[in-house]
Amino acid sequence: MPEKDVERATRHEIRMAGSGGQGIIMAAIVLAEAAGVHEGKQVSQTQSYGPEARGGTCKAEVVISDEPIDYPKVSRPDFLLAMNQASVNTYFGDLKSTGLLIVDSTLVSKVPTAKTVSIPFTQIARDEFGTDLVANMVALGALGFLSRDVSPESLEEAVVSRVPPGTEEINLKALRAGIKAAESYDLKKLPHTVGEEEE
Amino acid sequence: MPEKDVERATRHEIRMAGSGGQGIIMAAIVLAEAAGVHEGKQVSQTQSYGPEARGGTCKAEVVISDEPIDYPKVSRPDFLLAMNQASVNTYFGDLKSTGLLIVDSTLVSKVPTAKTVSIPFTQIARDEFGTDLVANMVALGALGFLSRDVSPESLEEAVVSRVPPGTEEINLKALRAGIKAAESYDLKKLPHTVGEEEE
Amino acid sequence: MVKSTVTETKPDSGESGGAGAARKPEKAKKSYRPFIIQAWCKKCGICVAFCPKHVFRCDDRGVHVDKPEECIGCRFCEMHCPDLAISVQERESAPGVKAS
Amino acid sequence: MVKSTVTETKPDSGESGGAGAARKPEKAKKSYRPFIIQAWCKKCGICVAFCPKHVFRCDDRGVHVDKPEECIGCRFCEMHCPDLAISVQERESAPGVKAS
Amino acid sequence: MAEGMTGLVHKYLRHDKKFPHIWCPGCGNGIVLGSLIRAIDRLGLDKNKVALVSGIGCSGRMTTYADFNTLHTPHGRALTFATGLKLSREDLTVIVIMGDGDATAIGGNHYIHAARRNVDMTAIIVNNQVYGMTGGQYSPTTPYGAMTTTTPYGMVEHAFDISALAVAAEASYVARCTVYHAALLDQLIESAIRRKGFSSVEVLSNCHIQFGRRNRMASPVKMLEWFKENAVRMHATSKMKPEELQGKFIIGVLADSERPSYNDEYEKVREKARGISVEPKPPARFEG
Amino acid sequence: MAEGMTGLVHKYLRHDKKFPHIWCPGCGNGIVLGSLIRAIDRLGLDKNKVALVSGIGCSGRMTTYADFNTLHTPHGRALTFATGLKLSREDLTVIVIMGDGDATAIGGNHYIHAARRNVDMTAIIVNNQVYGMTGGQYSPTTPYGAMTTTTPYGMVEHAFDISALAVAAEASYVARCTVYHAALLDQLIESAIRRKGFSSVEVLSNCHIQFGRRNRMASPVKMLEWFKENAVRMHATSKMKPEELQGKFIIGVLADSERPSYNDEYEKVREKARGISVEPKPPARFEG
Amino acid sequence: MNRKSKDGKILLLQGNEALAEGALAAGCRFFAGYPITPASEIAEHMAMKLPAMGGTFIQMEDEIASMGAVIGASLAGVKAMTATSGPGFSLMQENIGFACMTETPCVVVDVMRGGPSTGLPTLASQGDVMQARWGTHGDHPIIVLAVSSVRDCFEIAVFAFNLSEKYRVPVIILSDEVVAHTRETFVPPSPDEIEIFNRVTPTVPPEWYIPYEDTGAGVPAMAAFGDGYRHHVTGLTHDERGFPSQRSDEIDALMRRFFRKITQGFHEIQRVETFMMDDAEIAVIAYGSVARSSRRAVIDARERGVKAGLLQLVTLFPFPRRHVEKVLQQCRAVLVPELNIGQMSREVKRVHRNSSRVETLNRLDGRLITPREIGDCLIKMYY
Amino acid sequence: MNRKSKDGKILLLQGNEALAEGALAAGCRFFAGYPITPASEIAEHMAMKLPAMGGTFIQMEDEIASMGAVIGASLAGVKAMTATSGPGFSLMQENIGFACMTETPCVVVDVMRGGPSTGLPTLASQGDVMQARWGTHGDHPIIVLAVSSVRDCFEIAVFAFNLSEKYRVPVIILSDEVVAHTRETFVPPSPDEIEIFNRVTPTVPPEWYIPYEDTGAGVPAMAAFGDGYRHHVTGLTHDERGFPSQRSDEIDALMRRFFRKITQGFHEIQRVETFMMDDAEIAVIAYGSVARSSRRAVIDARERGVKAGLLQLVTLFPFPRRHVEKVLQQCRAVLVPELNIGQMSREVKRVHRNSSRVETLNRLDGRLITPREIGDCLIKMYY
Ligand SMILES: Cc1ncc(C[n+]2csc(CCOP(=O)(O)OP(=O)(O)O)c2C)c(N)n1
Ligand SMILES: Cc1ncc(C[n+]2csc(CCOP(=O)(O)OP(=O)(O)O)c2C)c(N)n1
Ligand code: SF4
Ligand code: SF4
Ligand code: SF4
Ligand code: SF4
Ligand code: SF4
Ligand code: SF4
Ligand SMILES: [Mg+2]
Ligand SMILES: [Mg+2]
Repeated sequence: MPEKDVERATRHEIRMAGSGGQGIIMAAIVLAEAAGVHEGKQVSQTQSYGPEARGGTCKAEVVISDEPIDYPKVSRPDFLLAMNQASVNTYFGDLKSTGLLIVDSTLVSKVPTAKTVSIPFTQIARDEFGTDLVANMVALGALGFLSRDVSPESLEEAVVSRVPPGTEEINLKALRAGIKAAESYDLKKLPHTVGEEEE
Repeated sequence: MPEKDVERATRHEIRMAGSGGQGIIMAAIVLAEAAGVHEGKQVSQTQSYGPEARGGTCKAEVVISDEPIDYPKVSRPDFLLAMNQASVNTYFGDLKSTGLLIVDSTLVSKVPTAKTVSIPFTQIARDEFGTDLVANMVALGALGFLSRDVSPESLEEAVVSRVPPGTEEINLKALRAGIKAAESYDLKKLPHTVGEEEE
Repeated sequence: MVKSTVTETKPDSGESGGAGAARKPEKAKKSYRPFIIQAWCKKCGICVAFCPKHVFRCDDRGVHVDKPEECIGCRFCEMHCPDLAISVQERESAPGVKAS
Repeated sequence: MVKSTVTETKPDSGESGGAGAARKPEKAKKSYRPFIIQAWCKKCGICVAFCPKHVFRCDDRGVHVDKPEECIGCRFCEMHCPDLAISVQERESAPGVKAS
Repeated sequence: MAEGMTGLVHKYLRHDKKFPHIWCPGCGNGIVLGSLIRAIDRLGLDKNKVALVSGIGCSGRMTTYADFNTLHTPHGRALTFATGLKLSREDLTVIVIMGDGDATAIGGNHYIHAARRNVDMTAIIVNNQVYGMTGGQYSPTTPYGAMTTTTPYGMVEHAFDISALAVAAEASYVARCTVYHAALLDQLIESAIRRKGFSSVEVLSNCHIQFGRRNRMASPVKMLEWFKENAVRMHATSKMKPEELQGKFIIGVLADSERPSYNDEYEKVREKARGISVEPKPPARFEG
Repeated sequence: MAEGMTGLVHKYLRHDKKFPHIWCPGCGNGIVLGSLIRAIDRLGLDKNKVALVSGIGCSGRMTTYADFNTLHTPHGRALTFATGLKLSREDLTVIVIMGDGDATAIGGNHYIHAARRNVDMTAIIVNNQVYGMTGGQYSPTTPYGAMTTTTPYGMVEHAFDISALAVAAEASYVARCTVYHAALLDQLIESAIRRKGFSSVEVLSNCHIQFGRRNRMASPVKMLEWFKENAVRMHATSKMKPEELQGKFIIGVLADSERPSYNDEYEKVREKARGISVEPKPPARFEG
Repeated sequence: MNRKSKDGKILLLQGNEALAEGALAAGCRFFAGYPITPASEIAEHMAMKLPAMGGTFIQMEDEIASMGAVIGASLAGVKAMTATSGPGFSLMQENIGFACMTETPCVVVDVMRGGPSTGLPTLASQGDVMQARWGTHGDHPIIVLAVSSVRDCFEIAVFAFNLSEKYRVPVIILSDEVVAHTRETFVPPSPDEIEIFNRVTPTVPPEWYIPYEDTGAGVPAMAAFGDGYRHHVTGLTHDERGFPSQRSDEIDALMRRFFRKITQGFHEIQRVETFMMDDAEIAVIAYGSVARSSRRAVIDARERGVKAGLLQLVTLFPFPRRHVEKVLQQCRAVLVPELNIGQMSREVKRVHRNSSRVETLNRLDGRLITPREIGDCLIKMYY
Repeated sequence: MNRKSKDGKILLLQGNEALAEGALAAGCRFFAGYPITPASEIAEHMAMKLPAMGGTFIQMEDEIASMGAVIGASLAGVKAMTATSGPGFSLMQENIGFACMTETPCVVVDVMRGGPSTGLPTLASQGDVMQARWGTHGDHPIIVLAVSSVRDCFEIAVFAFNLSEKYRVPVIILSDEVVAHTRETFVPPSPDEIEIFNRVTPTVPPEWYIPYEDTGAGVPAMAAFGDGYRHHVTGLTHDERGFPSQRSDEIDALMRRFFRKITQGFHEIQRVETFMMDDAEIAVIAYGSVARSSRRAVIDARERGVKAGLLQLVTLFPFPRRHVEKVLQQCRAVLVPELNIGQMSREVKRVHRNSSRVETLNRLDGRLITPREIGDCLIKMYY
């Protein structure tokens, strides 16, 4: 059932999901800031979380558009960034038929579509920076690059303005690592849609 | 401006007024209990007082009727018992043209109509019982007698059931003193109405 | 209706103004007397009961300054009149204040 | 994004169970070992840090009972596991409880 | 003008409009009002810079009469309004009058928090040990065993020691007095207002009408004598045994210390804020 | 069943439905829950006769997990609900879990009144010195100087000593502990429940997420060590100078006395009422 | 109590006392309250009567605490009530919402006085009508009843408890200063004349008990704490078992059941009284003390040839729409006199479809509207 | 604050932050509050920003205290605000009534979440609409505004303070979880672009000052405590000088002035926004976050050939009757989608005269109504 009402040319919908504490919301804010403040686009960024103080599921969304945004939430994402398996399972169904699934392959083993970019964000964070905590920035780099909604420069500026003072460097490096990982991915090799219609 | 709406044959309206602390409300309750509980009539008893904790003006009303009482307040009293001058001044205007004014002549010096029963309730209380505090019972005795709504027996029973234990005797005596004082009054000698129409 | 009777008790001699009184009776030289604003007095009986010199008297008509000459200026009455109706003054009388 | 790093400190030797511990290490005769309900453990590190005998170890896959034989049965871990995931048992193993 | 109380009355009361007041004959509230006026006069405060705040209850009516900036707030909330006033207008001397129910039943929380926060103001609690205005129900300070309209079989709860709560909450200044000890009361109120930070003066006051009448003290005189006979000065208590202090009113200064008021502390925050740049806060937000 | 905690968990928790719990990894609330269960088990109480009441906050979620009669009330009001429960059903053992904000900010008044009234119940205050659930705002127990989301320039108010308030309000039993001292906590909770009348156990608990993270104690271990290092046993304080006690947590039993509980007192009222005839009350009624 | 005559029959009671007596007759055994004019006599009467009946009276530290204690008592299986006036009623709102969410039976009396704020403590008003319906946050159905006489006070108190127990919903009784403080004679019914409904308790074994099960009537059985049915009660949205839930389907079902159970009971819940309505061409719609003035006004108007009638609303909410619509259809003009700026008249206008004229008559000064004021309006509207 | 881009223009703000910024821009210099989801960020933002501006932030012991402190600050002449969600809003009601009675300007933000009771703390709702109007006891007019976006949050905050100062009435801003937590870009206007209204203060000498004088506009001049105009402020009904009064004429005049001053300002106070209404045959009436879904639904419906339009209510109370009536006359069907059981739709029905069909669409599960849900209704209603 295609949702005509939110499929507008200029409107991009991005959903990011994972478990609480993975820094999903921060990544979404940085993306929104990059697109909205540094690229001057219209953005709206929302989130939801369970009652768990920590460790529950967490979802953050960004809508990016050239026109004023009315409905601020994401209903049919163009991009779904899933930072764990539960997120893939819960949200894959909403993905637009032309959308792209991006997963943290460190924590996601099963993907329901061939149109998936699998990058081990957490592993990269661990290996390159010695902490899981910057996996969100690695993922953001990849997502930002693949979405083409924001330039790397805007992303970097947004990172600098949003992370706690003193942590700019490591976060920037993580971001760049994510961009690099995504660059190496050849999108053209992926199917055109996520659904079964194409088979 | 005669208020037709509350002038019903079976409905008697009685207003008692004085200053806070004179026991006006207690007297009204005893009257209502005598008429309602002991004579089986329909009664409604209401009161109002100012914000003063003590010493302000105080007003209590009793409606006695053979039929169920709808409007519970007094608007055109048949009897106005005024325990001080201020009460006469404030409430005399409401008195029904055929009504009767009863005043405590100890504290009221000016009366606006010849149709007045003046009895020194407070003085009687002081002289015969050594305290002003039973003036209310003296007044109630007179009012009850003059209103013809209740028998002395009913009044006495009501007094006994409402005053604090141990004070029954003095209160009953005061009541009787009031009845006696009223008995000596010849109502026939008074004008038929309180207003000027009759002049 | 009688509820209970107000019992008035003997005045408090000495310790005027209560413990820690700020103003002890002043020098004997000066003379004092209390004035009552009758319109405000509610006849509570506090001044009558506690004046160490029994300056006040209560009768049917209200509370009066009965023995002004006895007043030692301790100001207990002034400080305890709940209706702020008493003023203790140093001269024999004061203009503008209605003495009882 | 890095906010701050969790510093884990040396375990608390001695004073197991904190001041006024109810159950001091029990008679040497008996043997003890802790079991972790892995499904409940949230890897907070409390047992690892405070076990006086360093029985627990933390690695990538989680927290494990590393040196069960060292356990003296002080029950500090059991009493302080915020997820009620640890049971210290007297026998070598207990049926029905998944040991790590 | 005439000297003595009459002079002060003319200076500080809206007496022309509102006197005689609505309190019962002999009510202790009037004695407290007199003390308060004398204390303010001794302090030489500008009437325009005094704010008198009260709650609901007989004592709450005090604000009607006194010629200051006066505020008669909902039952129990006087201290919260006063906090807003004082934090917004440092130049005001803020004095808060409350009844015992007002301050310790419905308003008990505001009382301990005001003490803890140490906002610069003075609370005067007219403790008549009963709900006067609503007709004599028990209050958290009604003595054990007392008769009230809601304890027809005698009070079974234990009374708060109001001032002990203030001490536990670390008020800067805590004092207790009775209306019998009016001269002392003048002094205590004066010191309380002088003390920076939160100060509290509890005054045992006679409500012979709603409390006394039901407890064998039907006249103001009887109640004042009760206060006189049962008051013990703070400095005398050290020599007394706990049993001897049973049922006594300890009067005088119970706590007095200097610590920075909330106002002073917050001024430091303002300075700090002007000087530093603040980090963005973590975005995590939970239910609650 | 398995022995140790696992056995108790099976006996007392609705673990099958609700575990693992929603608290953060390492949260002290879990430690308190463990202690509570052990204490109840030692007391041998019938689960059907235990009512566990909580307010809103992280600690408030404890009622979800424990297999008793459980009641999760509005923020700050747990003790009022518990009062109604206990007075209506004497046979229930009523235990009330509250957060520091719950018990001493919005619920401060109910806390001191419950103590004063001495209704037979046990209050356990999980004092993590912050509003955990709402994201780390300061609470009345946040230490002076601490950083929270509503004190971006550092806390300027002074913290309540919760237990001192309970003592001032004359609670029958008052104790303090920390989650580090879990074995002691077991004992204190057990004694508190045993004590007739109102008992209060304050537990310093780690919220490393909302409090620790902003105050250089970002892990549960760091916070537990803070408790360990700064706790002083009550019996040791007499030998210490006030300066030495600065910033320390005094743990142990702070007050313990026997006086009739409200329930017992009210039973006497019932007996009295059955025996006597009551006078009509005076009709006077005023505004208020 | 020596209010009784020797034959033990007729009592002279204030509205407040009658309300307390009604509550006791309905089985109320717990009262928690905080004094306030003009409601205090209810507490005082309960303080006097409850102990000998084995019940409990407690004066709490404020109205919030009172409402909390009442809910606690009800959860323990005891019928419970509190009474207050406007300022206290405002404070109770949060906990009233808890009772709605947890479906805890309880009765709250608001004896209205002039507002807003401290207002006019000793004078009458009907200013809290809409607050009684909408005072707490979030959506919730609630039952609001109005009393107009001493007899009403007794009977409606019983009715309120019955509805509360039957539908597991807080019931608000709105009284006012006039009704509260008017003394009238009253012959109390004997216990067997009073119909009493007690909440349905579970009959299944504890393991099978589903505390918020959706039954046909929409009202789940309610186990008391301590009776062996250990369950969880929370102010959070919850599933059928009572545990917190954020699931869309579960929340929606819960919320809609709240409304459904009341809607299904409309017939029983919505009580009105009609007076001289048979051939009425003009009607007064009134409640509370104003209904008494209205009754008199209708009699007087009839004497002057005006075909007037009265629809007295006993149930204010759920708004007795059917009854009002019928009157609006029958009459060419309707007058809604109230001691407020026009609160129930808003509801009347909401359901009215231009078939008749709706006029209001409002007093805000604490005084009862007189029969004459209403009569004058009726005459003006009639001719 | 490093939310700004280098040119200092565009900000990415949450609704809550924008609301706080708007308040600061309007001149708010005092905030007292108590944390609660989903309103806490307003307090946190104020805690960060106020001190450097010479203002004061204080976290009080509860919402009652917060509201009290806000009124106290306003009486001291400082513009003041608080922010909360349903449970706290319920607790504030008594003091809000005090602000009504004493005509003390202040702004109260209620960020709505699911209710009743603790309800659904992290999810959205519009369940407090009627409470905002009727939550405190006694009769009182009040102004209630709704926000739907970050830009709104800023602008309506300014509007709210202006109305509050001008009419001396508390103004309620209703936000909801979606609006509160959505981040959007926003270009803050420069100070000279913002129109600000400050309360009128007395110009007469103190002896002549009559604090509650009935002026033409019905709004008396307001002196701050400490400015030499010693006067009395009470929650009791009072005379023109502010002293307690029980006089019928004085109370009546006071109460009617309260309503009159607002009625006279209807034109300015009642703000709505219309979207594609010119030729609309079917309309959505919505507010808050639902208005955003509605706007999208209207666009989509137009694409499907449905002549739909949107009336977005910014002012909920005083109910913008004129505007709604116009829409009801113009359109043959009107849909009122809401995150409650139907609260504003009651108001729409109240003023509607059978000229068109009024339908409702209600969600109670904490989820925002989607454009699609609204669109489906529109299509169904249209054909
Ligand atoms: C919220 C609220 N609850 C209750 C009341 C009724 N009320 C007015 S004054 C008062 C108590 C009076 O006692 P106290 O505070 O001791 O003052 P006092 O009259 O004894 O001076 C009460 C309960 C109210 N006005 N507002
Ligand atoms: C009336 C009301 N105000 C505010 C809140 C929001 N709230 C929920 S929990 C909480 C405080 C939590 O702090 P605490 O009581 O210390 O519990 P913790 O989460 O730290 O265990 C607050 C303010 C609420 N739910 N209800
Ligand atoms: S103390 Fe004052 S009020 Fe009382 S009797 Fe003396 S003068 Fe009158
Ligand atoms: S000042 Fe004079 S009159 Fe007053 S108490 Fe002292 S001695 Fe008596
Ligand atoms: S204490 Fe418990 S939760 Fe923490 S690491 Fe050890 S087993 Fe896991
Ligand atoms: S019980 Fe054994 S494993 Fe646990 S803390 Fe003690 S020694 Fe370590
Ligand atoms: S009721 Fe008591 S406190 Fe109130 S005025 Fe009378 S004596 Fe004073
Ligand atoms: S926020 Fe703090 S108190 Fe709440 S669960 Fe997490 S650690 Fe525990
Ligand atoms: Mg009192
Ligand atoms: Mg906490």
